[in-house]
Amino acid sequence: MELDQIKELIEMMKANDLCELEIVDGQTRIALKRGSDVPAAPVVAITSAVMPEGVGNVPAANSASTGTALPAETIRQENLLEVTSPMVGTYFSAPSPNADTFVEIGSKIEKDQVVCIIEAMKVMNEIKSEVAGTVKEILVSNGSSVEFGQPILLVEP
Amino acid sequence: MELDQIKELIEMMKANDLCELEIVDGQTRIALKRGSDVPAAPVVAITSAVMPEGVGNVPAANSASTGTALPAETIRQENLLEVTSPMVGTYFSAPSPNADTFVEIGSKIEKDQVVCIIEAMKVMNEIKSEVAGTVKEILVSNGSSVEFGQPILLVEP
Amino acid sequence: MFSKILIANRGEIALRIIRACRELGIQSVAVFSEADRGAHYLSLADEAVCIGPADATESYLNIPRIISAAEITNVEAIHPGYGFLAENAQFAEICRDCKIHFIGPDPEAMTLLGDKIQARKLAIKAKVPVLPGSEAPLSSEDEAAQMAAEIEYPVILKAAGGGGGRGMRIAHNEMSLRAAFHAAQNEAQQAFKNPDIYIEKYLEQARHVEVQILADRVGNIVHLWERDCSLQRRHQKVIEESPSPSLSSDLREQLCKAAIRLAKAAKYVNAGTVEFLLGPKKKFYFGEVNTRIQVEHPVTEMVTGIDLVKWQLRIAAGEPLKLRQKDIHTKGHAIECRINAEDPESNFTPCPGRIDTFIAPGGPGVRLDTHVYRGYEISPRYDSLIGKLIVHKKNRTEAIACMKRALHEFKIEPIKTTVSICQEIISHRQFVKGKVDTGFIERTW
Amino acid sequence: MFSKILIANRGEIALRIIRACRELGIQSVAVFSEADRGAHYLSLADEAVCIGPADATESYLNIPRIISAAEITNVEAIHPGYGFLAENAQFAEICRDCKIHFIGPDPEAMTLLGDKIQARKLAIKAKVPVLPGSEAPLSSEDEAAQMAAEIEYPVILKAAGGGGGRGMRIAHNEMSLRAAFHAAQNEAQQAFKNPDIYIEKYLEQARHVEVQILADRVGNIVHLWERDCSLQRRHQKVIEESPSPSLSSDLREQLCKAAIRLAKAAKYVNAGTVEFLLGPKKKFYFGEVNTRIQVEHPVTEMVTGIDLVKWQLRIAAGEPLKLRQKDIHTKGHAIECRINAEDPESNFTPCPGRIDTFIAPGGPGVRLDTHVYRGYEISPRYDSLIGKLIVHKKNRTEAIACMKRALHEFKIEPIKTTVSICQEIISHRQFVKGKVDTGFIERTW
Repeated sequence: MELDQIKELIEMMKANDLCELEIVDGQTRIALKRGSDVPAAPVVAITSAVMPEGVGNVPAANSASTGTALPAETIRQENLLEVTSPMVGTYFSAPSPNADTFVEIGSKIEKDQVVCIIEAMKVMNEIKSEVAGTVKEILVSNGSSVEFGQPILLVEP
Repeated sequence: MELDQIKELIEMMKANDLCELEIVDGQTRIALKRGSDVPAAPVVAITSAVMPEGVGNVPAANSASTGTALPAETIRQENLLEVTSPMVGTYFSAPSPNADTFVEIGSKIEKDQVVCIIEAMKVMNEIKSEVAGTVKEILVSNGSSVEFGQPILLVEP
Repeated sequence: MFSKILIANRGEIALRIIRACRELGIQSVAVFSEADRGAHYLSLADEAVCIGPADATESYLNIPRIISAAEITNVEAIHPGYGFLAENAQFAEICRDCKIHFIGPDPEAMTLLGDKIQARKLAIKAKVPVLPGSEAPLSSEDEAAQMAAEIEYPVILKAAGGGGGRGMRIAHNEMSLRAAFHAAQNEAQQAFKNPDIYIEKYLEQARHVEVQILADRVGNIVHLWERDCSLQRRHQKVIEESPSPSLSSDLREQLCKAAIRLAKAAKYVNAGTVEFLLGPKKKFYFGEVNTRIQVEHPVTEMVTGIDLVKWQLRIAAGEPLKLRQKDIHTKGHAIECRINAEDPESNFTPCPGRIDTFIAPGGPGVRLDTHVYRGYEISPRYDSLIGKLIVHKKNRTEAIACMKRALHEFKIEPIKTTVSICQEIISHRQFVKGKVDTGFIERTW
Repeated sequence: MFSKILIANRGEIALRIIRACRELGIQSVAVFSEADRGAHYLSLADEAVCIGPADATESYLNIPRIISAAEITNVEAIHPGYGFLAENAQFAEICRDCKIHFIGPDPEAMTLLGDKIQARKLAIKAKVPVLPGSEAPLSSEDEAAQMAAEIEYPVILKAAGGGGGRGMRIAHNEMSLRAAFHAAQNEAQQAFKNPDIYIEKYLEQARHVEVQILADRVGNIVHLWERDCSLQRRHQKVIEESPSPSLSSDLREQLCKAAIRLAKAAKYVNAGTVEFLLGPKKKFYFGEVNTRIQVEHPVTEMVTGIDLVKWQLRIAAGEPLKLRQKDIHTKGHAIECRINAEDPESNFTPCPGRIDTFIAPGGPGVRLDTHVYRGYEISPRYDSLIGKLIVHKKNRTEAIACMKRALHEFKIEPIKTTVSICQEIISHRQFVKGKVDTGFIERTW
């Protein structure tokens, strides 16, 4: 399925006042939803079957054991950006036990600023933010485990 | 599935004031929804999922062995009525080998008129039509096996 | 051997028989009602014939329609499975009249053993222990009360016309006996078209242990040891296992030999099951004979390595049994859980509907006999059994561990099933110790 | 025994290990890449940790990430499965350094046997027959040509750094040998980061027969008899069986004893497989040792009744082998078909995609090891193996009949699978006669 075709489908939806459209063809799945639910701009969801169906409510697998937050599958507040863990390991909010934390809620951070340390195989890895903005939420507590891709901070750009 | 076909479907929806449409055909699935979740207009669902899904193209089971016609799953000519077999057995088109057949193409039949014999367990069962009209097609050949519910005649009312 | 047979049944047992036919190179004809049209297992038979509408009396229970289907497909034999016409001696007789082999015992043996009072008499004659009770149908309430006083309460009223738990009433005193008498008669009439009932001493805390036998036409007969089916709910088996965890090897031998004596006395041919009750004092008593393949036959297949359905076919085709008793041993331990479309949280009400998620367990030690799959629509019209999960391992402890993990893997949605209750039972201390009786489930859940 | 382990693998073998853990009461941690998120088998582990993106070098092949996951989940041991890091001695060493048990042999044995030239030397030392060939890496094309002239064509060039069919080149004359030499070196370098290659006499129409062994830390070692894996396509096994239909009982004993000698010489611990080639004159020659669980291990489990993965866990935890050689017998016959998401009609190109219909075979004699189900999305990134269908029956004839009917029942759509080609092979006259060799599939299809 080409982008052009999707564009055309959307045009067709608009022109004909369709509010939902779903096409499954072999491995391709296109689901479009328009109007009503959301004001203004059409919400376009293009999925290529991220979750195998039939597994429906298997959570994002049981997630790392040690009481960490679940990977943010739920919808976060709009417009907030996530800083995610690039590796599996243990999260530390400060460079040493008695030092100040790298960031706290309200901190303004720059791109490439170190925001935490993830220890993996005895190596302390400084994790740099890929976004800039104000820290709105810290999702992981000091010393807890994180898995690959797990959100650590929410940042308002 | 081509875009053109989808377009045509949408046109059909509009013309007929359909608000939802879902088509499953083998691996292809198309689901369309139109207008807000409007009440008013009648909700019409067109499904071609006669079979339990996941079994896709299992035929109407392998049907009776002996070379009989398949049970009419396919859409017959519009407006024709079916006379179906009320039992499993062997179809005879005439009361005895040398007698005239009960009906032929073009015969006008009345309700409760005997249209054939089905032999089951050595018993000759006279089968009466539940409809009246003109015989347009005889779907089973003399001496062949029929299963329960199998169409025998097509009748134009 | 037959070249083509018809299967007068549906669901998992129809599929089980289709599988045996395929492996033996026999063509199979499946019959189906309109409610079962399109089911995958039908496409696995060589032919499939629609015999009637969903109502079983007009399809799976309708003898003329089934015989007619057998005639148009030109089969040599009919396998009745279990339930429906499987224990109907008249059906077996009609098959014989039509020169179609009935895959089961002769109608004479079915009639004899189908009358539970006659079967009781036969057991006595064959020196198989029976519980104290009546030797003829009860003629009146008063006679029942008199018998009960003799054999002492509690007592059980049973229908002469059929078994499987239907028409049974337990009475702990004369008042409840008198109250139950006519109800039992009516139930017997309704279920079996025969109002005759009889009385027996009721054994509390008994185990249900049954012996599988195979007999051929030329006088060879063997047993395939026992199954323990003590886990029941309303006289319906829930979990079965083999060997029984509660038999000494001496008692086991006695039980199996008693089963053989009885089967010989009945001139029994083909596969059959002799049911016994095992009292708390390790004494056993004759229950009834099931003249067909049992739902729980796979546990015996797993521990003995013998395919029972294949032997049913061979025996019906006139082949002599090649199995010798001394070569039949049980190896390891097998357990079966019946997976029913029922809601255990809502008094086991049937839970028909479409299966939207179906992820089956597998791996070492696991056998699954089921005709369902994702997309299958469970009809409210028939039995709620949708599958049988069987495990086979070196010993009972490993079998329990394997069953636990297999049940854990099983995912069937959105309908409710007995997977959850089976998980609870299998993990229960009493079950693990092997110390349960036929009242265990009702007392515990 | 361990209380918690991590499984450094994915798909069916990860599920196989989860199952063994569950039955033994060991907690299991599954790791997964983003491509496998949401797969049902992950929910069957006690924990699941995402370790990286879909690319295996950043997830399943990434040692620091896996060790890190092991550390945060606090496991005592890692099971590597097969493929990925399973034969990576460095990984085993890092595990040891991190005080995590590696469920497999010691890194020393892995290093020794991983170098195919060293393994060859060891075999000679242990009096295990080898094919004529070089005893050190080939230094030049000329040396190769000289060796080839000595041992006579056809010859095969093999990579020293690894086995499993990669980097192999067959030459029927000097020209083709010279043409193949540098290509083989390059391929060896690419596949195993080691350009060393060696030469051996090439055996045409050979059978592939391998012996399963189990060895504990205190010197007990047993074999679990052989598997015949002659049905291959491009050196990849397609169908395996046990016992081998082409061994006399004498040859079988010799083969198994040779495997034990070699394993002892390598100070081998845990489960391993010694591969042999069986020539047309019923002489056997050492091939290589696989220092891990094999894909085809279930056929051995079925005929011996021994759970190999459970023994891997017990041995790694330091338990002594309780199996005695004299008690290990094979019973009946087992066959495994590998079900790959590949299109046999289009040169076996991988066929990834979503499974919309999945109806699995079952019933007596059938074992299915698979992690897929209706709705599962097969990733193009990993192995195309989606399941293993195993049957176990009294004898080879019945096992073939059972496999035929099981394959017939298997319905996987819309992706293409090897079910169809397995059906053809299993029905082929040559296979039924047990007369196939490693070139059979390529000559026939």
